[in-house]
Amino acid sequence: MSSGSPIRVLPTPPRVVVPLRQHIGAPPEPVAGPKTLVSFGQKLGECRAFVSAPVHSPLSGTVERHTTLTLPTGIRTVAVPVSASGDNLSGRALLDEILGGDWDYERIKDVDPDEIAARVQDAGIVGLGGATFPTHVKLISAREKGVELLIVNGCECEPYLTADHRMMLEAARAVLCGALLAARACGGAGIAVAVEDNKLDAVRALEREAAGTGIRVVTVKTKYPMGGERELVPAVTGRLIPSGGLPLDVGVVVINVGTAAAIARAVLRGGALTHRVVTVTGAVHQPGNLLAPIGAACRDLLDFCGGIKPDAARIVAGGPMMGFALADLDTPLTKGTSGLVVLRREDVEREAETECIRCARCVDVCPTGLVPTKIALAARNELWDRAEKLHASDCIECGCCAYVCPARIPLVQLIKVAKARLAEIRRTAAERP
Amino acid sequence: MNNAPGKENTPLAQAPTLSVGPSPHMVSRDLSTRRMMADVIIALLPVIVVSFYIFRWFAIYHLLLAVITCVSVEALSMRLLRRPPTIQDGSAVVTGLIFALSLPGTAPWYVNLIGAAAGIFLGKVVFGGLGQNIFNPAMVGRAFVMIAFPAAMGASGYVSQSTGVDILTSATPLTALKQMGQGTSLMHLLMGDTNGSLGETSALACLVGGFYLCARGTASWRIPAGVLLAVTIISSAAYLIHPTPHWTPLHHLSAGALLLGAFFIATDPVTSPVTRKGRWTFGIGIGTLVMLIRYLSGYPEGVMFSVLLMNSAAPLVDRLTVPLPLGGSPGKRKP
Amino acid sequence: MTDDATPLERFLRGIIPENPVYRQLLGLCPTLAVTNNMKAAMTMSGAVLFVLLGANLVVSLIRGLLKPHLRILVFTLTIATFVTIADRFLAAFMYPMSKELGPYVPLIIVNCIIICRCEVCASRQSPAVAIADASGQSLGFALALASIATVREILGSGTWWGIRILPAGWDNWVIMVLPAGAFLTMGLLLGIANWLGTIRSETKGY
Amino acid sequence: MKLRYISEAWLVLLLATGFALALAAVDLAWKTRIEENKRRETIGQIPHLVPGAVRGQKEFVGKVYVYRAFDSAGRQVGWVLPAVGQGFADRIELLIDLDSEAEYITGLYVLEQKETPGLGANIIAAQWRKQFTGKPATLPLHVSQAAIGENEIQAVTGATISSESVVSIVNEAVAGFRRALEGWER
Amino acid sequence: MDLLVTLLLIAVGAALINNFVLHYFVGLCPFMGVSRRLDTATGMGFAVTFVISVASFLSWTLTYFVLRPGAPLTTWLLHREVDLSILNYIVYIFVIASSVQFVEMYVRRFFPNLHRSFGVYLPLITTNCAILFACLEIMKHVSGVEDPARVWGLPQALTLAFFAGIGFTIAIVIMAGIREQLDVADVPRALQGAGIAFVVAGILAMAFTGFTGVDRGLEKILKPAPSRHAASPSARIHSRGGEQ
Ligand SMILES: Cc1cc2nc3c(=O)[nH]c(=O)nc-3n(C[C@H](O)[C@H](O)[C@H](O)COP(=O)(O)O)c2cc1C
Ligand SMILES: Cc1cc2nc3c(=O)[nH]c(=O)nc-3n(C[C@H](O)[C@H](O)[C@H](O)COP(=O)(O)O)c2cc1C
Ligand SMILES: Cc1cc2nc3c(=O)[nH]c(=O)nc-3n(C[C@H](O)[C@H](O)[C@H](O)COP(=O)(O)O)c2cc1C
Ligand SMILES: Cc1cc2nc3c(=O)[nH]c(=O)nc-3n(C[C@H](O)[C@H](O)[C@H](O)CO)c2cc1C
Ligand code: SF4
Ligand code: SF4
Ligand code: SF4
Ligand code: SF4
Ligand code: FES
Repeated sequence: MSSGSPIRVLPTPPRVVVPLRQHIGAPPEPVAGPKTLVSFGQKLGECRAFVSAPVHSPLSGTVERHTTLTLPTGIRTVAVPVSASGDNLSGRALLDEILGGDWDYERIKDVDPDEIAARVQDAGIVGLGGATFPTHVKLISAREKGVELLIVNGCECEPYLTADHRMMLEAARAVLCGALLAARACGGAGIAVAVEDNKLDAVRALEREAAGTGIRVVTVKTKYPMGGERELVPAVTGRLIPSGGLPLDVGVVVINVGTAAAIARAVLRGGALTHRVVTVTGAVHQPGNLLAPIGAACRDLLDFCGGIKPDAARIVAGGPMMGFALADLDTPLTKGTSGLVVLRREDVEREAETECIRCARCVDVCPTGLVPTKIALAARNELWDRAEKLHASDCIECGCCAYVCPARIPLVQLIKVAKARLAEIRRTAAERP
Repeated sequence: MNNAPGKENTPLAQAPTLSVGPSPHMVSRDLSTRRMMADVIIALLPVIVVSFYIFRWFAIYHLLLAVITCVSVEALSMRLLRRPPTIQDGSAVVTGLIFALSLPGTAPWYVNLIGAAAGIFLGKVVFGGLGQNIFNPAMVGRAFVMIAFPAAMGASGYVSQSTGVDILTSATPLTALKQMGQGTSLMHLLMGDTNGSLGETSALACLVGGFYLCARGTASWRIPAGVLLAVTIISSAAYLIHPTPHWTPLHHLSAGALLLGAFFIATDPVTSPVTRKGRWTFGIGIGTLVMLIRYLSGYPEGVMFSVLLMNSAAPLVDRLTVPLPLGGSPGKRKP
Repeated sequence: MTDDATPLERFLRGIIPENPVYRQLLGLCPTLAVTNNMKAAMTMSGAVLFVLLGANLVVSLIRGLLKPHLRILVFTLTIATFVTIADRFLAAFMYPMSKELGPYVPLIIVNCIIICRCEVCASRQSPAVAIADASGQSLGFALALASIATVREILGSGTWWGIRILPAGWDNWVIMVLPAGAFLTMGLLLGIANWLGTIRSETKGY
Repeated sequence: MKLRYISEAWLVLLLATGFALALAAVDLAWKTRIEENKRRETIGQIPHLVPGAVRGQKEFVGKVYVYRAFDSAGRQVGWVLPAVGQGFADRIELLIDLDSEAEYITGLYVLEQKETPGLGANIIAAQWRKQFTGKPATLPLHVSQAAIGENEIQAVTGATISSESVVSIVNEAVAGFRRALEGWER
Repeated sequence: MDLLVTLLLIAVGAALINNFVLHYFVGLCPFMGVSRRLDTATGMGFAVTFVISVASFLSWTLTYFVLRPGAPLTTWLLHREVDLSILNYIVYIFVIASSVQFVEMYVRRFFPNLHRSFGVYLPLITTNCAILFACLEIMKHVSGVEDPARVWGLPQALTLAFFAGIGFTIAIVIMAGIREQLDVADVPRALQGAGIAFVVAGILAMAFTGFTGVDRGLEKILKPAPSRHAASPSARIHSRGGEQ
């Protein structure tokens, strides 16, 4: 729906609210108190822990009183509101600053690999594919362990989302630059860009730019959830990630295209992660892909896209399969929000749940090879040891099972409960050896 | 402060139209439990039509009686248990149809009534209703009456197409084989102009309906594939050891309730395993048991027994075939 | 259990509230095996009554002299003796019935009802109580067997105690005299017993 | 130590003695009755099975175990051959009566069977068993739906398998017995 | 060869056709009581198989040599045929109790792992009627059988016992699988527990009816009808007829 529309720039909002904890790991501490003046890219939150990432102001302006809020993911965090001053970059200039302009492959050779990781950390880059895991941690452990291949994940996470697609079309060079830098930071891994086979235009764009760099562009089948690392790594390399393991365990590291572009900007231009490309689609009047400041209210994005249509019934941050429903339109955009999908009543309405008839559709569709129906039943009856035996912890929460279930059983929720419970049990067991 | 974001401050700011809910936020619409049951009924149509053509009045009357009995017993039981009514999901109709199709046309009315009631009650209601039963309700009903009224359950007559309207007494193809060593022509087995239970006579009708079910994805193709595979292998081996020109492996495949059973009965999702390997195991198990019973036991046919036996093993099969998660190997999990 | 119940209470308790079959799920094997007709079921109940009375009486009489570690040995010895006597009696005077009951008479030796009563009641109580207890439990057992046998014989053979009660046109439910029918009847009757039990406790509660 | 065992076990010993006496008494009192019951079922049947016979006597013909039936004058009037085999549901035990030449079957009695009541169990019906009377012992018998031939037996309705079982038990036993008889010197 | 076929038939009969639990209703207490979980059910199955084999061995030996009328040992000792069969039941129950003790001791000593996995069930088995039933079945084929050709030897007795144990294991394991699944089903309250277990056992018994006659079928295939025609050349018998 929005893959044909070029990235537009959201006009500078008058005010942004930047949550400090947008990633997996320790929360950063606020470093800009109320009433201080901050400039574009200045740190708002700083962190001491290794697995964490700083947060930067996307605007020049004045910091207001900090608040706390709950993100749709359920994370509670301190947020720093910043009201914009008049001198912010906007429009084309901003786009050029972040994605456009000239990206010179030659400069990459001169960068010291340690420097890359340090810059990435300083720029607050976290995985933009949705997991929001701090990227420098990934790069450093990849270097320590030694990886052979860096996969740039150009699959579109979910149906409806097109941000990554546009990015590959419009900023292919930035993405590849970031990939080269990341590979260098990992100790010189080979690079493959994985793109789904319904985005051949992106493949062509990437191939054009990749000429002479040794980067391979690989097409993979268009099938949700191909973007998940557990599916992607085998599809590209033929290697299976062991249960409970990471791509690192098979010598691979995966980063998202947005992450790659952010790395390029951080290392070559010294810019922090302050903006991201977001798909706004569904029941809005002018769906599209926006370059928006992190911390902007979702309402601003939706309004810029012409507002929601009357039959809108639910707004989802992320994609329709794994995203989180917004309870509040003022919820700020975070680093991990790849899209805003406005669903209509008929999309979200579902028949009443009935008994599982063991049709095994969920089993057939589960990309991880689990038996969702049995895990869900175990969770419902609180039989945790049974859930454990059924490998509940391996679920990637892709939602495929719940999508196909003819009995409309909320499988993912039940499995998530089991996962959480099992993690808890494991934790207490570890504490009491 | 007043417009600071957060659930606490501005609940559902915009519109009463907005709702929150857990992911995934969309569901596939092409299937629901009811649609699946409707599919089975559609797929049974060729079988039902053939049974009308061959058994005439017997077929109509048994099908009606069984469906009405099944639906009313289910409705009544749910009332009695003070549970919400469940007949609208259509599974009781399917049970009734399949039960009726597994009866010989000449079965007396009370056999039908008792069997249908026993099937729904003992086979389904006591386990808690749709989706919870261990055994195939139609086969529980059939086994109940087969053991309760063995004499009445012999297929002893049908309306012959070749001679008009009389009720002929003739052995079913399998009984003729077992007791008199007689064969039946493949053409008859295919078209269904033989004696037997209402739904089992025509191999062709079962195949047509069965392929529809598998193509729709309502039934898992792995189960019938497993059944047919096992029957083919075992009967071919037996044929090679002891060739019987009047009864080839093809006869074994198309005679008796094998095809009806493989496509419509073994595939009952509720009572079969859910894992892929489990479904193969289940199908192959049924095929093997059918051949064991046909060759060795006192009964001419073994579909019903095999289905019930494998139903009983399905929970075990499921347990032993829990697939490893992608890339997983047991014991490799990180603590 | 509390143990100063009078003999009469003991007797009554065994019949319904502590029915060995429905409430305690004891002695299941003979319960199912011999209930395809009333005659066999009642003969079995008689044998159980005899053994239980005998064993309870003997155990109760010698209860003061019992050493704990020899207890089970003495019980077993006593029970096996009485069972042998019952078995021989049937073979001598009711030969066809003895053949019909077959191994289920000797199986009374391991019938849990008897060991349970010896252990719980007779080894602690006076002979009078022990006898009342034995009779109550046996009556409870007999009633349970009778209920199952009634269902099975009427449906399965159209008769009750050998007397035809269903019309001649009745087609016997052969399954009822076979093992499957025994299990099904037992399961459903247990369900009904539980259901009545809950209804009773509910109405008491209000 | 040992003494303690004995002092503790005295009760057991006493009981055991008591029980042993009781059992001995029971055995003495009822044993003959029980034996008589059993005998009545086998040898005791002979007068009813073999026309003219008044008593039977155990005998081994070769390795085959049979009863000889004698009339009041002490002449042999027939043989009674016990036989077992697998029926539809469980073992079937038969007594087969042959004339003294072992050329004709003179009767059949079902000692034990657990076939389905109403179906296979009908093999005990005198009506059905009567078919065997007068059938030749020299030819194997066959089951058929409508018995016409000299060596054909009509199946019990709905219980072809039980009928076949009985017939094959009879065939096997009779053939074996006749083989044994052949080499047997009296 | 004939013996092997006989043993095969006994085995199939004991394990499938006349399954101890589903056909003879013995061993119901453990079948109902210990079938809630698969692992305990398996343990119980093996424990019963083990004890039933040991107890049957002992009871066959005692019955064959000592207890039955005309048993060799008593005849030799007392110089006349005596019938001690009145002691059968008492002897069996002691044999069972002591084999349980013995098996437990032995297993604990030499197979501690095995003991950990099913040792706890052993004492429970003492009062399990399946074991006594096996002893009684063997007795039926040893004691008081008039035709010596039909008296069971040790191989028959052990085959019956072992495969009865296997049949018990099959039944209890299937039952445990089903009950684990029923744990998550919405069974009406009055039927929960034993009620539904009996219904399941009933349906299992119906399903096992399908095996009826398998032994006969096997026999037909393995022992082709022993010379129904050829064995008695009627001409010769006819000629002998006159001599009799
Ligand atoms: C079900 C599922 C689907 C995913 N789909 C995508 C996707 O389409 N594109 C993507 O970049 N990451 C996707 N991810 C996240 C990737 O698994 C992986 O975390 C990411 O590519 C790593 O890059 P990052 O750290 O730069 O985000 C998905 C994850 C899951 C669990
Ligand atoms: C679905 C289905 C399952 C059946 N299962 C069995 C079975 O397990 N055993 C059996 O003897 N007949 C079974 N039948 C019936 C036989 O196919 C056929 O009617 C039988 O051979 C009639 O033989 P009879 O009249 O000699 O008993 C089944 C029929 C259907 C339609
Ligand atoms: C519960 C049940 C019990 C049966 N019992 C017997 C039986 O005791 N004897 C027998 O020969 N066949 C028995 N049968 C087998 C069928 O009746 C079979 O179709 C029959 O042997 C065919 O014989 P027919 O050709 O005389 O009808 C039984 C079948 C069932 C379902
Ligand atoms: C493919 C398919 C096959 C079915 N086959 C049967 C069947 O053989 N017998 C039956 O009683 N119900 C059948 N049903 C209906 C339903 O699943 C069944 O009644 C459940 O076992 C009730 O819980 C079938 C349903 C489907 C979708
Ligand atoms: S898809 Fe739904 S109905 Fe089908 S097996 Fe899975 S949970 Fe059950
Ligand atoms: S959400 Fe469902 S389909 Fe996806 S991995 Fe988990 S269990 Fe499998
Ligand atoms: S007597 Fe033994 S076997 Fe029976 S219930 Fe009691 S403990 Fe279980
Ligand atoms: S005596 Fe036995 S049955 Fe009665 S309450 Fe005590 S343990 Fe239960
Ligand atoms: S009565 Fe048979 S095991 Fe308990």
